[in-house]
Amino acid sequence: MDKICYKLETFEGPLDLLLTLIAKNKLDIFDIQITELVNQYLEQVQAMQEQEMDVSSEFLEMAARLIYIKTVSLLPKHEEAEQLKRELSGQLIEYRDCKRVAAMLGERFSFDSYPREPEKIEPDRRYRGHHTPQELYAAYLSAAGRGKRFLPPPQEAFTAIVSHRIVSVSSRIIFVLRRLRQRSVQSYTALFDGILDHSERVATFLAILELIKGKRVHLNGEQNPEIKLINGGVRHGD
Amino acid sequence: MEIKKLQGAIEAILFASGEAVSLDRIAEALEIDRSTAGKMLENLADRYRTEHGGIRIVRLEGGYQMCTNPEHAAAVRAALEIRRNMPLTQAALEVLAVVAYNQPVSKAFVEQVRGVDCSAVISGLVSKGLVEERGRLELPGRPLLYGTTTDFLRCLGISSLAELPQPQKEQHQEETDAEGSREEVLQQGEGTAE
Amino acid sequence: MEIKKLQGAIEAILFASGEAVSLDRIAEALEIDRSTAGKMLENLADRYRTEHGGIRIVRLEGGYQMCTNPEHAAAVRAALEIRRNMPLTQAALEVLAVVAYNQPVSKAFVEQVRGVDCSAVISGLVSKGLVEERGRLELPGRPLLYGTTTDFLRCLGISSLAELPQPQKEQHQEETDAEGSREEVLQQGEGTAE
Repeated sequence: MDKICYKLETFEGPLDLLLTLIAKNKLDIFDIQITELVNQYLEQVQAMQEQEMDVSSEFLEMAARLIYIKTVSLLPKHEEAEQLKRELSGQLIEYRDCKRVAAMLGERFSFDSYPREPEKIEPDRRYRGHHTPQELYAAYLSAAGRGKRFLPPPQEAFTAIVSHRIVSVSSRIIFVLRRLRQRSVQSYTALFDGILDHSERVATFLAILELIKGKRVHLNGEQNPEIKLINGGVRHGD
Repeated sequence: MEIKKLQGAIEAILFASGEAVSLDRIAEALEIDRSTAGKMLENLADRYRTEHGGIRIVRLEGGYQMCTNPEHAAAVRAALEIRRNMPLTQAALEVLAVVAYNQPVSKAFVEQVRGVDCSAVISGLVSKGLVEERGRLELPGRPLLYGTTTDFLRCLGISSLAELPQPQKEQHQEETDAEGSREEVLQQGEGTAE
Repeated sequence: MEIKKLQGAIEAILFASGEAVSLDRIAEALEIDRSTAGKMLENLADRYRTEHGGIRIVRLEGGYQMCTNPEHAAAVRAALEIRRNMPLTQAALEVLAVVAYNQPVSKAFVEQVRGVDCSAVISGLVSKGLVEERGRLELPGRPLLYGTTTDFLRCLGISSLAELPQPQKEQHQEETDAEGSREEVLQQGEGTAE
């Protein structure tokens, strides 16, 4: 059983499996008998699945493709089926060639000769050539022209990065503590009043979580809970 | 004497460079003409080959590189504690084949030929130094293009892509032989399916 | 014959190593005793010395090392530095132009103008001494800024950047439109840095 598992795994993909099936059944690669092929292909995939092998999505995709070709072959006019079969044949022939070449490369390939690292000579790479300012200008126009084909991002895209405000959680911890020191019990949502900035809202929320974790504030209630300062908000252990 | 000195200089250049050095560069550095340099390099390479020493000079894409004689691979690995490179997998060889004969190619092209995802195999080949990036396709998404390296040529023992083995056209006999060995496997596989 | 093979193996080991290899390590890898290995190495080093070739074997504290024969140092330097004579590629010229006309600029800016990755080209220009780093932009990721060098001025035969041909308005109205917005952006970017 193990041995079979191991051997089944050797298919490089759906095309490899199909080539094997075609060779085994002595089918004509240029005129594939699709019905025959579909059944055997599905049996193989099923066998792989039964052995809990990792059947990659490509195998299933090919199964769907084969079934589709079989289906359209049943139609009275099957030009589409012929077309699809030709495409599959082409792909199989190409892959067969690829495998043959791979085998040839494999026979000759060897890692037995080792090069060496370049000797550490720091070459003087300073440029000694000369160019005219006009040459440079022409290059500039050419570069700018090329860039236009890939439209530059709109200015807003850039300013967002530049103006993007990142509010730190620690600054919001100070904010919350300060508010609570003014009035030690208040409504939770009130802490968010007037904050429109997304980053600031998130930071405030994280700050409250931090304070709860540090047992410096207490939150109580379901809808809009009350937030209460514990022990004057002093950090645990301070 | 003069020739002896030039030969020494060529050896020194190849040795110090480590990588392949183009004939032009050697000729220019030694202030000799290209064809003289070429002849000297071929003579030198021949001498190294017949001497059966530890070093070889190989010709790669218009340049020359010094590397160790493969006969001594085991000794080199033992002394330098280099792990023996695992032979390339079938998947790696297939990807190499597609890249070598169609370069520069995008990953999508390789995957189309093989019918499976090849990302991991390609990045493995890149990290082994057998395949390298070759710019991008001017298409939406600007996919990377790949080609083979001079290390690839060296490992294959050829000097240029023109020397790649040419696949023979339509030899049905051979094909069925090669494919035949799989049949057994398949029959076993089917057995379990039932 | 056996000796010839061992010598070849030693050459291969020294060649591939790059650094000095200890006698113990060589002896162990070749499965010969230390004193035999030592004698063989001395013989080999002598042979290399009398041959006046490009390579030498020197004895160092850590063991033995192959290095270039200092007699050929000039040739080696000439060959490995010859790259400097290669004229700038179109890509290099374009990047240089974008940097020259907009400096200081970030790599991202150059890439935005050219629409392609420019990392390799920029570092090539830096190593050629035509472009240099000019601090960083105070933006997320703190991108490096680049500007041109005095070598750049010499290369163009001008004494200041003001001598560069100025883009003429009427000729490329569209271009200035596209360019204009980018320049503004950059200025804004820099504005926030201060």
